Amino acid sequence: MKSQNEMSIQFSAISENESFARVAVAAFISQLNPTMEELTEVKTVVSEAVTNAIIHGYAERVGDVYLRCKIMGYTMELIIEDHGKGMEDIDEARQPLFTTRPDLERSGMGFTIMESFMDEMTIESAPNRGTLVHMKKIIRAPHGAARFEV
Amino acid sequence: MKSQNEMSIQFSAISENESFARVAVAAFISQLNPTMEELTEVKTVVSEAVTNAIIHGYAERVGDVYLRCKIMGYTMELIIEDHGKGMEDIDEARQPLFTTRPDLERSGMGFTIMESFMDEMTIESAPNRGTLVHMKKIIRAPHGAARFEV
Amino acid sequence: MRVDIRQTHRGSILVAALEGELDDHEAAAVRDLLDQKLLDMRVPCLVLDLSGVTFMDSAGLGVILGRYKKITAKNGKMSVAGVTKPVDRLFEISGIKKIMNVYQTRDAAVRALKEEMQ
Amino acid sequence: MRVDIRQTHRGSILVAALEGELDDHEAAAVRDLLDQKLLDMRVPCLVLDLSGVTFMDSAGLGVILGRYKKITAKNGKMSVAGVTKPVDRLFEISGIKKIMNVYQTRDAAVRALKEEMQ
Ligand SMILES: Nc1ncnc2c1ncn2[C@@H]1O[C@H](COP(=O)(O)OP(=O)(O)O)[C@@H](O)[C@H]1O
Ligand SMILES: Nc1ncnc2c1ncn2[C@@H]1O[C@H](COP(=O)(O)OP(=O)(O)O)[C@@H](O)[C@H]1O
Repeated sequence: MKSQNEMSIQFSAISENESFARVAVAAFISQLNPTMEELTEVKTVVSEAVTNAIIHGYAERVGDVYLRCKIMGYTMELIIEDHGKGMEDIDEARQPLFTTRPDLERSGMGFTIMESFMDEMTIESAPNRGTLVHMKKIIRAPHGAARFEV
Repeated sequence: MKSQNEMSIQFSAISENESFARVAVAAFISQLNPTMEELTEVKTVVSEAVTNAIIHGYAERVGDVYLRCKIMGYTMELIIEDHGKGMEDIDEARQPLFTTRPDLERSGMGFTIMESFMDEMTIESAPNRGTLVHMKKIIRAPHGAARFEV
Repeated sequence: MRVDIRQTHRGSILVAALEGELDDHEAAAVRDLLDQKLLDMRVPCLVLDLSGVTFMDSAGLGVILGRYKKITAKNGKMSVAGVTKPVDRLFEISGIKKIMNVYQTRDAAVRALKEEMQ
Repeated sequence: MRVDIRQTHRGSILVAALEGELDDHEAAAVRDLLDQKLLDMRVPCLVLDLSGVTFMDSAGLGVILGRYKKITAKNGKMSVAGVTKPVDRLFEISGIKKIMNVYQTRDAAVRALKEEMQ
């Protein structure tokens, strides 16, 4: 059992920070020894949720994105939160292909991708209060070591 | 002139997070297009200050490290803070080769490296209150672009 | 993100190779560049080579689907080549393969388009 | 961090090649591994090959200086090889080159140590 570890990041809601957020989370969970595939899944999920906070949550205002990541054993927990415009209907938003921004060529696949790449996903949201996406994923440690890995 | 951008990270004071912290800062400042040398300098400096917070600041207690990074134009500002044991004599601590932990084979070169890799460094510290290292560096944007860089 | 653009088959096919990370931050610029090049073509015809894409999320799906809609609206053709494993997973989830031809290599995609155009 | 360890010159010289990031988190394990190997040698003799080190900070300087002190205290010899540009800058700042021999390659370091031992 790995020990517990925690981090939280707060950053300006600008698109330059989408890659920053996914690299930071990838670096943080690298202590769990994820496979390349798991790493890609987590980076994609971070990218989806952070992008949503920036383009939907803070579409008409400036603000910060809040990201928390916790490692407990081989489970990682990820929370991505904004204090932006929120949603009326969460169930509708979760539908594949549903998007309120076809003008931005959004594909409406964000939540569907988050759900299929993570083991658990819950969404909390209220109009003008913001949105919080809470996800969990078990990272399987690959077996077999090399030389003197110290 | 690049626009302003800001982030802050809080993380458990454990040595696993030393590499996380330097990768996160490197990813954040990559929007300034630093040279490889500048990137190495910044990663080294983050590593020094975060390691100090972990092994000196929180030598005998658990706690969190606080890191802030701000980009203003081509200047980056970096603040690394702990709420740990602090220092009595900052001037002494800044001396090359000075270390209170020769038992851990510390080289006493941390502050000297931070000072020579950054353009500015100030230290605030008080016994049992913690330590804050504040640094600044101008990142020069390399010239010349390639193909359709969009 | 880099976009390497070539025309082939006497200028009738545009081949665009994307290199780097295709996310929301990059999407608008890639979209604008491709649209500008496609505007010059009477019958737009595009092969998108994704073999150099090191990261892609749903914003990339948006760019691909967006071009597909614009091109087919003008009776043009579009296909995708060089799909890496991570991109393929997004394609599976989104069902993009049901509407668009996907080829292993850029050359195979260009060859197939040429045949269709004859 | 990986440590690739070999013995040469009839076991009288230990050659340790470090690969990866040498920071505080890795330092203790590297130190313990090297010390354990050096313990078996009557006159400890070490060549540290740093060409595979992708990142190093002052904790790495501590590991190097620590081994140097232990080895010279037992009348042994130690040198460093494969110093990349970033590591070289740390060496300059810390003045390590004034006390330790630094060689371009592992082979050059081994050759020099052999000659000294004759
Ligand atoms: N953080 C958020 N704040 C406000 N609305 C959001 C947020 N995230 C998602 N939404 C809403 O949910 C819809 C579906 O999201 P998603 O599945 O990620 O697709 P897309 O981002 O492509 O529209 C969005 O179009 C938007 O209306
Ligand atoms: N965050 C901190 N909290 C408490 N003491 C510190 C902190 N950072 C540095 N120090 C003190 O300053 C000394 C010199 O620091 P430094 O130059 O980084 O060398 P080293 O870490 O190798 O000892 C340390 O040995 C320690 O006593």
